[in-house]
Amino acid sequence: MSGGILLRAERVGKRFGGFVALQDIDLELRAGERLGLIGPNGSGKSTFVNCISGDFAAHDGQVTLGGQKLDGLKPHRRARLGLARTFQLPQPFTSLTVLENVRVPLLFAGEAANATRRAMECLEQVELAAKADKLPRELTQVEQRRLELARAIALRPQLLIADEAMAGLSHAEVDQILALLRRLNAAGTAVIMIEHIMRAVTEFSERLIVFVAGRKIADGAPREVLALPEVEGAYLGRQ
Amino acid sequence: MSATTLPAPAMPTARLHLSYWLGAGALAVALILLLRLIGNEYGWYAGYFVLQYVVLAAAWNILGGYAGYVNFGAAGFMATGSYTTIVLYEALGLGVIPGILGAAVVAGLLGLGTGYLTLRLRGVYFSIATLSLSVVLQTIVVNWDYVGGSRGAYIIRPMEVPPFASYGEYIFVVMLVLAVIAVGIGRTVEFSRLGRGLQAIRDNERAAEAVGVPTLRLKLIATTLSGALMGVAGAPLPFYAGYLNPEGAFNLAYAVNAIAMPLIGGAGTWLGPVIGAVLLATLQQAATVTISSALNLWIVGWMLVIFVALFPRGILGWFRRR
Amino acid sequence: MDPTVSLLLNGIVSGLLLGGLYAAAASGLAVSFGMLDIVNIAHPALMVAGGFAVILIGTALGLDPLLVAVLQAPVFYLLGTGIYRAYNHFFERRGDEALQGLAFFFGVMFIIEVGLVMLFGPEQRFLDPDYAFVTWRLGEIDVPLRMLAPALLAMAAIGALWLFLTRSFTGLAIAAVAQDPEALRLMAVDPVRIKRMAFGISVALAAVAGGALVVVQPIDPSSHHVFIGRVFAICIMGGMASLSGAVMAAFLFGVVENVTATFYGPSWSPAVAFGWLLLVLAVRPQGLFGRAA
Amino acid sequence: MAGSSALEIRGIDAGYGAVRVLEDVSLTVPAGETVVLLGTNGNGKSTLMRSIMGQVRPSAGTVRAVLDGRPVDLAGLSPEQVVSLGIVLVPEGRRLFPRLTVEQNLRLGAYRPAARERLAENLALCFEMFPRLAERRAQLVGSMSGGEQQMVALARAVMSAPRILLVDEPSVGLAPILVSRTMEMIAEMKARLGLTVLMAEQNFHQAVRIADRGYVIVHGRMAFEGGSAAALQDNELVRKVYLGL
Amino acid sequence: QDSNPIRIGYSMSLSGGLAANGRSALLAQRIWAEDVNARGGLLGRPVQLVTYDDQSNPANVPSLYTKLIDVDKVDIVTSPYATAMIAPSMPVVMQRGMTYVSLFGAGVNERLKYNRYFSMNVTGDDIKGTYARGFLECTKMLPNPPRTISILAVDNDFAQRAAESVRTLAREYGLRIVYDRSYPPSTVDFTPTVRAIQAARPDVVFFASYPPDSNGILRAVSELRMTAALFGGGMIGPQIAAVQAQLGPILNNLVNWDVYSPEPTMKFPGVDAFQEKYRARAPQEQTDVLGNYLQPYAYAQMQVVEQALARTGKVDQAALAEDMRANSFGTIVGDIRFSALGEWAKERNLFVQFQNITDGDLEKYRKPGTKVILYPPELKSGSLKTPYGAPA
Ligand SMILES: Nc1ncnc2c1ncn2[C@@H]1O[C@H](COP(=O)(O)OP(=O)(O)OP(=O)(O)O)[C@@H](O)[C@H]1O
Ligand SMILES: Nc1ncnc2c1ncn2[C@@H]1O[C@H](COP(=O)(O)OP(=O)(O)OP(=O)(O)O)[C@@H](O)[C@H]1O
Ligand SMILES: [Mg+2]
Ligand SMILES: [Mg+2]
Repeated sequence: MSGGILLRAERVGKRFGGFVALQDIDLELRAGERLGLIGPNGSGKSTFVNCISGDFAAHDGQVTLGGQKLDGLKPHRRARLGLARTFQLPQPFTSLTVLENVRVPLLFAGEAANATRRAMECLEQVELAAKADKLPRELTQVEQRRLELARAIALRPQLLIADEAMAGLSHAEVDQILALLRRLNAAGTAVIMIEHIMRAVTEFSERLIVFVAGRKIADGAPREVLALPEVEGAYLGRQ
Repeated sequence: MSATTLPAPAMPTARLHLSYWLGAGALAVALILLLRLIGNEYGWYAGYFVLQYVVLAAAWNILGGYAGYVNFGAAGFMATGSYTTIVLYEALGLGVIPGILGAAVVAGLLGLGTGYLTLRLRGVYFSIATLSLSVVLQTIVVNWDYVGGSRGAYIIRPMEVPPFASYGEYIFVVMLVLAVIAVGIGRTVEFSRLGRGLQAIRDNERAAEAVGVPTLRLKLIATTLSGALMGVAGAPLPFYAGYLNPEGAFNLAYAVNAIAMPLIGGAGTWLGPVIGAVLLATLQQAATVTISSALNLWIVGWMLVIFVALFPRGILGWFRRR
Repeated sequence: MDPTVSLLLNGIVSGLLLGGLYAAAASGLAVSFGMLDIVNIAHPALMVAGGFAVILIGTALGLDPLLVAVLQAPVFYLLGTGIYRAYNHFFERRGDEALQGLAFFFGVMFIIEVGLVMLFGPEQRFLDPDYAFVTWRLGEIDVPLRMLAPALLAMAAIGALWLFLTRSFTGLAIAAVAQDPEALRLMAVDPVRIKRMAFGISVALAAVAGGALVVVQPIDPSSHHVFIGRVFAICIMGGMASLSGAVMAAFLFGVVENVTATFYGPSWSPAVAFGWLLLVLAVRPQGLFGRAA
Repeated sequence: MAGSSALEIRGIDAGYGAVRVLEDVSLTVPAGETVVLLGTNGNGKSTLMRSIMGQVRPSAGTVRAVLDGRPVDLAGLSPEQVVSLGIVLVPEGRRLFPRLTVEQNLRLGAYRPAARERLAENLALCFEMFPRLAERRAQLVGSMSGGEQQMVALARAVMSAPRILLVDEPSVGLAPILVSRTMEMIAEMKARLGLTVLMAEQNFHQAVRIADRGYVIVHGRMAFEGGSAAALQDNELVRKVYLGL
Repeated sequence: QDSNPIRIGYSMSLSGGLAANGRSALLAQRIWAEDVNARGGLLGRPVQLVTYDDQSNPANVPSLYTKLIDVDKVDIVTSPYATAMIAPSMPVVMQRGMTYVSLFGAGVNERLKYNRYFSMNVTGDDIKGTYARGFLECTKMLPNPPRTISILAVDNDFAQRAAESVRTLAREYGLRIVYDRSYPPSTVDFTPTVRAIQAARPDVVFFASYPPDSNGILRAVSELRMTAALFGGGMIGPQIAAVQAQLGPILNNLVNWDVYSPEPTMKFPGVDAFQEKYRARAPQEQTDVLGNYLQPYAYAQMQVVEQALARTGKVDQAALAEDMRANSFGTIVGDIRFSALGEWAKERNLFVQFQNITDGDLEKYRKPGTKVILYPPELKSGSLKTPYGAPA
């Protein structure tokens, strides 16, 4: 079900002061593809997401989405072009209820008329409908992550980047989120999954990319990538 | 920040807005009739004093209440409005109404400029930047001879403006109309997606951007609107007093009240600033005319402290909580 | 020496001395505003109140104003903890501190200013120590002790504060407390006690700055107005939580003001100083000496 | 020491406002053991931890610690008093001080008087366990990656020289290689410092490697108590929720 | 006898920046009211003052005056203190056709041309053409004719008018302006400015400043050991007791604008009695302890009202104005006549020189010889000492 090239990143690089967080990252993603992105802590995964989403201005390289150049576009423009992301540390709108949190993207995506209905649908998908009237601070960490997801899928994205959406979940809950992501994917959304839960990554991804110290060191079928000795050395450890 | 989410309006918004304009209009007419009945000039002047703060507080609230960008430079914006009126009067001999329109444009542009500050400055940094802006503006006015510099500018206002009984009544009615409009704009903002977007910005600007909220555009709209309305609040002042000098125009009281009034009434709601302004300004006016000593300011200070202490989420927030 | 060079040098030196006064006024604020996130707009008013106390006590006992300023600091520390108690009770505890606190301190500012008018009248008050009329001359550079002594006191007070903040656990806790008070409790620290102490310290510093102010100029109850904008600007420029940044910014602010006044006339010096602040913020939003997080 | 419990919770009820989260929960952490607390999210693990620390006040039941053979009633103590006793929590969501450097965060960990004496020693230990932190000691914590922050959180707890260590989901956000290393580290810390450990964790496989026993909490009630790692593995609930069997 | 009082209403600055002078003016006016009532009142009715605090904020003034006129229904209104406060009261007062005697306003009626406006201030109609003349006249008393002058003025109404006057008149006295700048009221440190003036080497130094800046300037001047043949100007501050106490000998040889000095040439009838009463009460009211500045004028302002009322015999605004235009008034600050604009027909800007000061003790300011009058010639009471600031 994968189609043409959706996202293309070329030679993306990012520095913080003298510290090189990302260097020469090339990446291509086909429409509807399921990509896993793994790497040790601090290897630059979230930084890469931020460069793609427009949160950080990359120092080098360029990114295109569906053929359109993203450089210089602000995050909200990229979001409107179909690029949704979740934050590794949940970033809810603290004074708005859970429902309103999800309505916000809809109001600005031309769906103001039936925003409430659509927002409830999204909440149902992440199983938060029962907490629609709660304030985010009344949710657990994990529920806040699900709220992140709900807000992201409300945009009906072409590409969803889930930055550790499953951290801290139990086996069964991971399965729930995986099912949700699969449903989305089946409807045509490409997904980049950043995750340290290997079971989730291997079950979900068609393809796996590994970052180490700001560089891409592997790209390919999950089984092959995970078998690489350098991936085991830097990331997996002896299992 | 005090606001929590409002329930989505139950009535269709169009009807909701219509009922505001009708209600506010009726209230305004009733107020005018009442003051006419009382029939003394002081009513108009004291009323003007209170209403200018209603406009100012409603204006500040658009940026400060909804988007959480605290403007310390309200006095600067207000003075921009006042001095626009003076320039138009000096240059073209124009009266209050053109002055107000001019003030809206000039102060709105200044607000737009301030909006670009929000690109990089958040929180207190933004606040101090607006404060600095106000200092810079004051220095410019003080050194600008055309508007009288530090010596101030005189405006010879007409003795009467038919059909109004007196100039006091006229300037009051003008301010009343401005107040109804300013509060109406604040209210429209609140119930529109602009308001919701601003709230999202206040809570988490980065997340708002990420879910497709055009944060810069919304902030620019908010700073422009807020700036324009603050300018409008100050525009009639030279005609009200017949004279204005920089010290009066940039008075600390404006900056303080612009913040304190919405907070006390309930920031981030359209009605809050109105309640706060009416309450605090009436109190200030009453203290000034009843206590003929320095004690009046002292009492106003205590009132401020007591009100915020009693109603930490504003008076409106306090009622909501019940 | 070339007269222009001499003017410039003198402008810089007097700017540094003026910066000393600004540093005294801003250092306390760097604690309350910079570290605790309490927008204490009444800080300069507290400074003036400290000045009045210095004059009252100093005149009664015939003591040096700077000495009195230091001696009275503990009393103001207690006053500060009292104000903080009220602030904490009404706002912080309920989680409403940010903006409501601002209105609260506006009120406190009025109460202090008008309270001083009612107690002492609106007239100017002064207390000049003998050295206030002495000027040292180093070559062509004048160093009036009226400006130097307060600047030195300010530096000493700030130095002590700096040692305390960087060397002690309490200092570290003060730096952390605004970022996550609840987490601080998990380090066995009572955040409320820490904030109370820190706020007390900031008010004590305001009182010391009040002594410095008295030596520099006579004061009246509304003397604090001119300092409000400046001290906040200095804290921001210094990068908020950084004491050394605030001191550097204070010196810079003083030098910019005075050099502008020397060469372009005093009329534009506030506009230049504040305009410059706007510029700094536009280029470096975290302040001149701040660190981006 | 055997048999004398280091942490003993009897029948506590706790919650937030009107919301009741824990109901009649009892749990024992014997001295020198590592106990793992299992339970899907929202079931009250963190609330239980907070109840021990005094951050949440149980409305019924007792929380007691035994320190040096001396029982101490924790009910009514503030978090700072609990920490002063040497009961230290690595909280959910890390709760670091983002605008302080790594080193400042760690030093703050040593605030309690008993920990100050061992500051240098513990700091060296932390840097030995997490060399990354030694490299980044002057970086502002707020700018570190998620996993790096997790390291700081653990290290900060070490700095507090704990006697009883509570860890709320230590493996969240850590790369696999670090998860196992963290577990080993907790085990090593326990051995080196003679700790008693209560750990909430979702990663069952890793947790049971170091756990002596475990509890499963469901909907705010203690659903199962496993006297050994093996007993846990055989439990129906655990097999369903954590092993996907 | 009608016991229904004659009510005189006005606002005064009792808090804020203008409060120091505002309070002492109010005290002087209260003393006047007591004096009048002790004599049996006005037109057989007791006098009552109705006053409000305008907080030194011009925006408060319009509503206060409408309140006084419309609600309190006072018989007479008089003005607040200083131009910035008087000006915003004008439209209200004009609309009601009230006869209005103001206190220390400058040029308020220049553009308004209200024919019931009368001003209690020595500056007269033409501030620009006359204000600085006295100061510049003093240059003629110098042994060597000066060539250059510097001007520094604070950014406010009165000081800017003063500076303008010097600028206009300097050429006439053969003076070249070598430094001419303004400073904002918020200036904290004057050393750089004074040094810049010093670098311009003026023979004559003119400052137009307000407290507390006057202090700051003079302190900086003394620290930098600045000297000049003729030094001073229109500094507001050295007239005030607190400033005199603080600056002490620094004031020696300063030539400054003033309105009153207890020299024999100014012993107008009643002024001594007034000052005695004033000084007895000033400490407890926490106002200026000497009353050598605007206080006698505040009293005289009310005397004008008193005499006009007495002559016309009724509270009639038109008649009062008519009377004020037509007659001259004998007050404790001398005989006064008003011009068509309502200003003093003949200006009387005093220029005094501080002499023989060794310390900050205020006793000497009660007596002649400390503030010696140099100008105008008819009041002259001593001769100029020069230069200012010579090392002791
Ligand atoms: N603003 C910053 N200043 C300095 N260093 C930074 C900044 N932001 C990120 N870094 C560093 O860049 C590196 C990459 O961070 P990033 O968050 O991308 O890692 P990550 O791969 O997402 O790790 P994790 O799996 O732990 O989330 C880290 O070492 C981090 O400390
Ligand atoms: N501050 C709070 N206010 C109100 N309710 C809360 C609060 N914190 C937690 N809750 C509620 O209490 C319940 C238990 O939360 P708790 O954090 O203890 O669960 P947990 O087992 O630690 O879950 P997780 O695995 O997600 O961390 C949840 O339903 C949550 O919504
Ligand atoms: Mg990451
Ligand atoms: Mg938890």
